[in-house]
Amino acid sequence: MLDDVVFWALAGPAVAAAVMVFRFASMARATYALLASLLCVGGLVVRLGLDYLGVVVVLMMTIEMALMGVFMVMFMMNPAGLMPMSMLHNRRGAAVISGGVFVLLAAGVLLTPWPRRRGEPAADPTKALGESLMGPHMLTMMTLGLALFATIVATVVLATRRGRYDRFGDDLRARRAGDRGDGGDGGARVRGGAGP
Amino acid sequence: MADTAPLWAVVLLPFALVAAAAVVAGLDAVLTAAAERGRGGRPLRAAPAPLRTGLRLLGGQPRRTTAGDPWLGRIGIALVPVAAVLAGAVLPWGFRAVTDPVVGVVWFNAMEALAWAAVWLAGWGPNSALSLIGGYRFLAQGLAYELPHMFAITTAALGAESLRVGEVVAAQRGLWFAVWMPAAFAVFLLSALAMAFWGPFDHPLGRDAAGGAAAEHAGVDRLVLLAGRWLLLVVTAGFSVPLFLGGGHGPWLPAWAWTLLKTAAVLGLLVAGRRLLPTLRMERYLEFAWTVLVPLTLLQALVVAVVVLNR
Amino acid sequence: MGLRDVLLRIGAGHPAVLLACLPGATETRLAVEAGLRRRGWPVAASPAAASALVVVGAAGAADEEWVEGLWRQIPSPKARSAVAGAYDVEAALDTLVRPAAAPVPGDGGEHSADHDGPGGHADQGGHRDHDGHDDHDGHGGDDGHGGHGGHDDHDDHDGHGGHDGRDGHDDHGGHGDHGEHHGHGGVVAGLPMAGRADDRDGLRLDRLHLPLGPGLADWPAGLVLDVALQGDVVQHAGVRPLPPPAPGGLPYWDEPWLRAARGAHVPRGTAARRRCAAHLDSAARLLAVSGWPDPAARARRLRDAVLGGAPAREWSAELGRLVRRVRRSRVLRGLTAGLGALPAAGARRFGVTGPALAADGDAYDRLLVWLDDAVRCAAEADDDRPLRPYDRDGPRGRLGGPRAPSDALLDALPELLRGAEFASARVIVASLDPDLDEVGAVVRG
Amino acid sequence: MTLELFLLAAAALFCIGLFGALTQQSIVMLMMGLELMLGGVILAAAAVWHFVAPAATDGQVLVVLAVTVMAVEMAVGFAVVTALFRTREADMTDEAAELKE
Repeated sequence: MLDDVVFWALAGPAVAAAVMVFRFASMARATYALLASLLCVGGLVVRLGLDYLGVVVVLMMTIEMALMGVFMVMFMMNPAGLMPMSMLHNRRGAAVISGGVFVLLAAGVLLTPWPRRRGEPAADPTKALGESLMGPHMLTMMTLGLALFATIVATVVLATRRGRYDRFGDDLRARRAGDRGDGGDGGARVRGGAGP
Repeated sequence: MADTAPLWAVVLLPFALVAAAAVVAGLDAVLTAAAERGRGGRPLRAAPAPLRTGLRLLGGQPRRTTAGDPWLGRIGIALVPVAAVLAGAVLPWGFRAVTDPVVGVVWFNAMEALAWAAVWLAGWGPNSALSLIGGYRFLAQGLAYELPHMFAITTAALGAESLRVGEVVAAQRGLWFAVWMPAAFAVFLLSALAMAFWGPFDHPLGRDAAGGAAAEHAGVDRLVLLAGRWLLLVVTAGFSVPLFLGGGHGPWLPAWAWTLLKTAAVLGLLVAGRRLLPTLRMERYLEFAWTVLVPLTLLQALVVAVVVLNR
Repeated sequence: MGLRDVLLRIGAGHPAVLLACLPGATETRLAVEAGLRRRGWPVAASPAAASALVVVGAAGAADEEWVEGLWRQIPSPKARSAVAGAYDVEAALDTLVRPAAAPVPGDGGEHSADHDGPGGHADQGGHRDHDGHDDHDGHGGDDGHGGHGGHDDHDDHDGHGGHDGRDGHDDHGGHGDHGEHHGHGGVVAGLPMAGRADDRDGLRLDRLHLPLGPGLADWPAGLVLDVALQGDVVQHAGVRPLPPPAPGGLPYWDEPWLRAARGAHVPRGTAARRRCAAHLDSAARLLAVSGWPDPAARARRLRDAVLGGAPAREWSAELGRLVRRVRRSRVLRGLTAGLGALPAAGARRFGVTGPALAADGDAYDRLLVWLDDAVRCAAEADDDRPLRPYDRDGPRGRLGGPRAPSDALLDALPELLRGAEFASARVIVASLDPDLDEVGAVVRG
Repeated sequence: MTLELFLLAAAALFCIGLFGALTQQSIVMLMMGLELMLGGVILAAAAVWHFVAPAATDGQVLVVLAVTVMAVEMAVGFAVVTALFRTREADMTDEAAELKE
């Protein structure tokens, strides 16, 4: 009984907030609606007995969404949605596709004869997860690690325009970065002015 | 070792935290008065100043700004103390916490992150440039402190081989973690300040930006935001006790007294230490955090891991 | 209501005071600051944080507007008083806490406190009141980018003071829709939307124009900078032309030298004290803006001791301690080094003289020059010999030229500010600390 | 609390995210759609772990994978947007498509 209440109390807001993500005209609201939705997902995961992963989802999504909000505000055509905005294209097609996918998935969910529950969860699922990541799933872990590292490098390369030669001089001999006066990304000192 | 406290502790927790926050704020006011008026100015009489300010704000009117998003802002403001209290729920008093989940350490960190996102909302809500600048500053600050902070917390959990706060305390029955993980402890203290956006990390609410994220909040809104900040400081400083200072372990005195003493000592150290440093601006601090603190905490974690494997 | 009254009474005894400092009132400002310190009242950094406004100096017609803007933005209950001269500070501060017998409508002028209780004049500044988010519901979220949208509440020159402290009262419910979308041509809720422009980092983000000052804390009285911000990066800054100075006395910090130049007898000790105090005042501002309130407060206390005429032996030891402490802080050096670098050659080009020229470097160097100079002056503080009439080296530079020293500092500002982050910009302004009293005033002596 | 209910909720999240990802012009909004879809995946993986095979850790590993993918997708997405923004003031998918030409 209590389980059902908790489920609906988390799943309902999760879906509702997900809908609101694309209905809000304000970037901040959309981002935080997404956060609310994903926090509910984290709560559900905890409910399913995966305490560690649930809390990690909460932690990571909070950090991600907070950062996302910044990029939203920076880059959106109409950043704050001060005016009602509609930035949709092929709305009908998308509705048909996603509706269709939902019907398919729901049918699959309802019609599949799900196997019986086999076995019991480990006494400490977190420990079990750790041991499998460091054992049988080592390859997954290594791939993830490499992927994350590649992401760090790739994103920095993509996002920044200046390399160490810009910061430390052509022979890299400068003891201090040339843009120190402006913090980490001070193009003004480098290019001596505002903007290209 | 760690039991879950009775139900009344749930009710008591927020009040206890608020009381502690008021005492710490009073201590800060006394030290501020000592700097402003000198010894002859009877600085001790400034102790109730934060309470009087709180009462004034309680009676004052909140205000609105043009084309703001007051509700989003208020959600952010309310989240700050809520996150602090939720994080405080895993704080053991002696050996008992309100709750001691298996992943208490991660829970604590997640709640802090929530407060982090909340301050941005509080800065965004009023639709004012300076207040938004304050909100952004806290995000930048998070990028600087969050990673070393996580590694420091992880190191303590690693030393205890558990994410349960109670077991981390139990693992320090003999030797405090602060003794053999000094780098992690120091980094944790730094990030405790950063997390509460207080002290040398008060840039998000900096006076130079007219109060930053708090610039436009008045009345109860302001009270909740500022009180939430003190709560965060108390909770994060308090968390260093079970993580690094052996929790309730200690001779002669009962466990709760040791917790109280150690928490008071950490808070006193932080409040007094604040006088030594100007506000750290993130465009300068970030480089230090990533090139010094992150490798340092990683090394610390490595050392601890090797020790744990060999014992 | 009873509880609220009690809270209000307790709160009223401990107001947070917002200072509206007008140019030409330095001496009064020092007295007010000392008075507030004696009472232990905090100085608010923004109108929202304040419960009282103290107007320091005589407000001219040009100042009326922004002072009223600040007053409107302070949430009620609030009190206000004006201080015209250093002599009546105590009386003016007393009126802030004395409960008014009856609400006095409007500003009653000097000394009269204007208590705006919750039942007070509800129409003040509230015409553009937005009723929460109710009237925006249809648009999903009007919160917004107006944060970038050209509206800074502290410098509310254009009077769209949509801040109303009384949303407990539904006075405006009927016309709460005043601010709704005035046309969709880039103006929302009466605020222009930010447009894009080139920026420092090559990203063409939204650019926001806003005035900085004159109501900011730790800011040179009367200075208004029109800045274009992208994010928190100052892309462009310009000094807004000042209104013509009120005729009257000599600029406070330059007074001894100017009087000596006119032939008056001025002891050297007086001049040394004035210079020492001026540097301490500037250093306190820089330290406060850098977020180091403790030594800033000490510097202010020392400043008042120096000006109060106490013999040097009573305070010079503490001055030495303060200077050593600031010099020893490697963190402070790390945070301010490289900001607002003004090499001597560049300084000469702008005609800068005095400490900013002697520093030949960045904000940190200028701070050190101030502090060292203050220590030097402390040694002469009790010198009774008369000041030589040709000694014209004021605290901010050489007096007696065609332009005041601060004129040159103001000229140097825009270039130093370009590309600086907001916090750095504040540090740079504080590290030059132009004194607008001397600009345009009679400095030729 | 049944497996079907959890999976239906997960499917709903996934499809709302899909709709968003397909309709939104802004790259950043598109990424929000992707995040929602991955949220659905996380929920489904956790539910299957709990109701079907709690003894194995594969469900958990899938959650870890999804969380990592979310982080990677976010980081790469923002880097791409920043790079596009630098080259040309383009933050919309249609405009990015034009850049190819």
